[in-house]
Amino acid sequence: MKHTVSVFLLLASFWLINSGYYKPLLLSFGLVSAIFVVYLTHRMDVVDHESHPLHLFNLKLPSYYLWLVGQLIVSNIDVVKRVWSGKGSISPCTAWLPLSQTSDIGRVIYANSITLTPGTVAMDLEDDRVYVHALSREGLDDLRAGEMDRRVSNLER
Amino acid sequence: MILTVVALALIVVMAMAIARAFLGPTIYDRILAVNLFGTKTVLLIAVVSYIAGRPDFLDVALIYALINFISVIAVLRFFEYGSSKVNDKVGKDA
Amino acid sequence: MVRARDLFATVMLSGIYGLLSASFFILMDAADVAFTEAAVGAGIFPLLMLTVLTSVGRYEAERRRVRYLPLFVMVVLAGALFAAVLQMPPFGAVDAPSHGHVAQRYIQDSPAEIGIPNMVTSVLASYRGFDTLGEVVVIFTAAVGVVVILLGGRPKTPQQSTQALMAEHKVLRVVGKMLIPLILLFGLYVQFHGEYGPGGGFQAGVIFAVGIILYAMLFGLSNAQRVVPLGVLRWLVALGVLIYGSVGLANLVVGGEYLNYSMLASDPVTGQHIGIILIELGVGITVASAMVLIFFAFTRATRSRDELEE
Amino acid sequence: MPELITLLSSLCLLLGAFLIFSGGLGVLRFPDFFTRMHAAGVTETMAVTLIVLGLMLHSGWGLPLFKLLLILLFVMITGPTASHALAKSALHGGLRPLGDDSNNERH
Repeated sequence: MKHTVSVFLLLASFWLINSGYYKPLLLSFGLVSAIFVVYLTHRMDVVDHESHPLHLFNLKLPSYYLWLVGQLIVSNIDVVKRVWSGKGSISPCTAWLPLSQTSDIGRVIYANSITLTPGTVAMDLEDDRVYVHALSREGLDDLRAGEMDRRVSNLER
Repeated sequence: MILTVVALALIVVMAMAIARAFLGPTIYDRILAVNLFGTKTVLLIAVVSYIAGRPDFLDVALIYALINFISVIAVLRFFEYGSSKVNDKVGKDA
Repeated sequence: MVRARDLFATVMLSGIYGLLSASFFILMDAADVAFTEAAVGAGIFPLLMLTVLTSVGRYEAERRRVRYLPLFVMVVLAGALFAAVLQMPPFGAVDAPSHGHVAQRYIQDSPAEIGIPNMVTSVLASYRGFDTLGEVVVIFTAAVGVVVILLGGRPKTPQQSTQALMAEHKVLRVVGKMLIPLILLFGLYVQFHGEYGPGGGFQAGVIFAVGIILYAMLFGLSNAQRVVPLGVLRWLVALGVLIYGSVGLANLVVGGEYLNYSMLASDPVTGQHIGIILIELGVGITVASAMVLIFFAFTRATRSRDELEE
Repeated sequence: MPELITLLSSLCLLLGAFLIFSGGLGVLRFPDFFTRMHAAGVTETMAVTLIVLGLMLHSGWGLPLFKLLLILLFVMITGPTASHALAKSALHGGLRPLGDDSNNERH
């Protein structure tokens, strides 16, 4: 039920942001559309704790994203340096890394965070490990140290 | 002025993406190139909408972001459907 | 070009071409056309082509000799087209034929006659409503053709293999679940804002269909068919055309001309407004259901062929 | 104050343009598909953020601001997802990355 409410609120705000015309006619079209989409997505069975991870919305989330933005800046600078200094500066490598998340949504956030930071890409995701390709050995070692993994797991609690 | 510089940079990168799409060598390089081309188109449209002073173009940019993602998924599904008959040359070259 | 034998590369290049031409349209200030190109040229066209490729195979049949007649025809045609381009008036010329004909009248009178901000929609949905009806009928006919050819015979039992495949793909599953509602709503948003910004029934239908097609790709055809059954789709394809046509008939009944909506309400502008919303809805319904139907039909055809070979 | 915002916006846009160009260069220069993917990643994260941020500062308060934000969010969610799907598909399609040292424990 709370996921239905959340998807409806999300759709409603999406409409209001996009529309910009706040006349009764269009607002009622918006309402009808949102209700129709909620109905359809319920038939599709895509509204649940995975698509609307309300349980993850707490104070830790903003701090995680802030930390991630910091990582993004650092890794972007690193990769750009390697682009300009040529092939000699990269040492591509791969490894299976363990992960400690307990739910699929946590694993997905972890995998996407890995891919989002340039220099590392999650190539495969299983229940207890993730296969990572890194542009340089240092990048892989950073990830192996496990800070990102810890922080994502921390979100689940 | 600055917007024009950004638009030019985007066009150059789009040309680079097309070069990669032609060079390959694997089919995945080409898909990557098309994806890159798509995201740069999204940005180009957003930038152009400000150069032209038409913020309603942003809807088109949003559509592109969407279409681009779905195209990549569709292409990948194509390989999964296509089993051995279709998949024969993957990895070597296309 | 040698690579052109790889039909898959051809489809991807056509996708790039779609993106590129939409950028041109944006530069030419034609937001509506760019929107259509984005949704159709770069979106649904490569998508449907890919599903076709799954059933016809990826490589063109080997052909030894060059065919001279088609080559000759192509060269002559291209030459003629280039000659025609050279004859065209310069871009933005005031005396260009396209500016002298009815465009002037549309630009001057449509705010008073139709009263909606997006003039392109006024022209497409009202002034030239009959042409648009024709286009919708074309799409309807295409859907009917595909249904007759590919969906004939009794329904096959759906396979489960794709679902298993996607259940493993955690990232796509979770992100897909998040995005699908937004894509569907965005389609409806485009549908109802065709009068204000770029968009309208055609683009909205395609976007909505793309949302459902994404669902079908991620969660399997059988699940998608459970959500939107084929029977319902067949009805919807016809319903859209029916809505469009009956709006025209309603005009006749209240004493107006076919597809001239002014008589639908006491105030002509309100009448036009109602008419345009209704026919756009008809267009949207037909386009969306036709696209989904065609996608389902092709995917099912591929499946049953695979089953036969196994 | 408006000058400061203009300056910031220009800075973001120029930096973004530089990053985009670097990413494009990387896609051309790097030796194999998987390394090229990292270069493409540069253009899809920081560069997109900077350019959209620059446009947001340029546009000022209003509806387009939110639309830009939506575009940014959308790209940030779909970008890594598409990259991951592509990498996974390449891996399962039999493409081996350079420096693959995981002893091929895959089945």
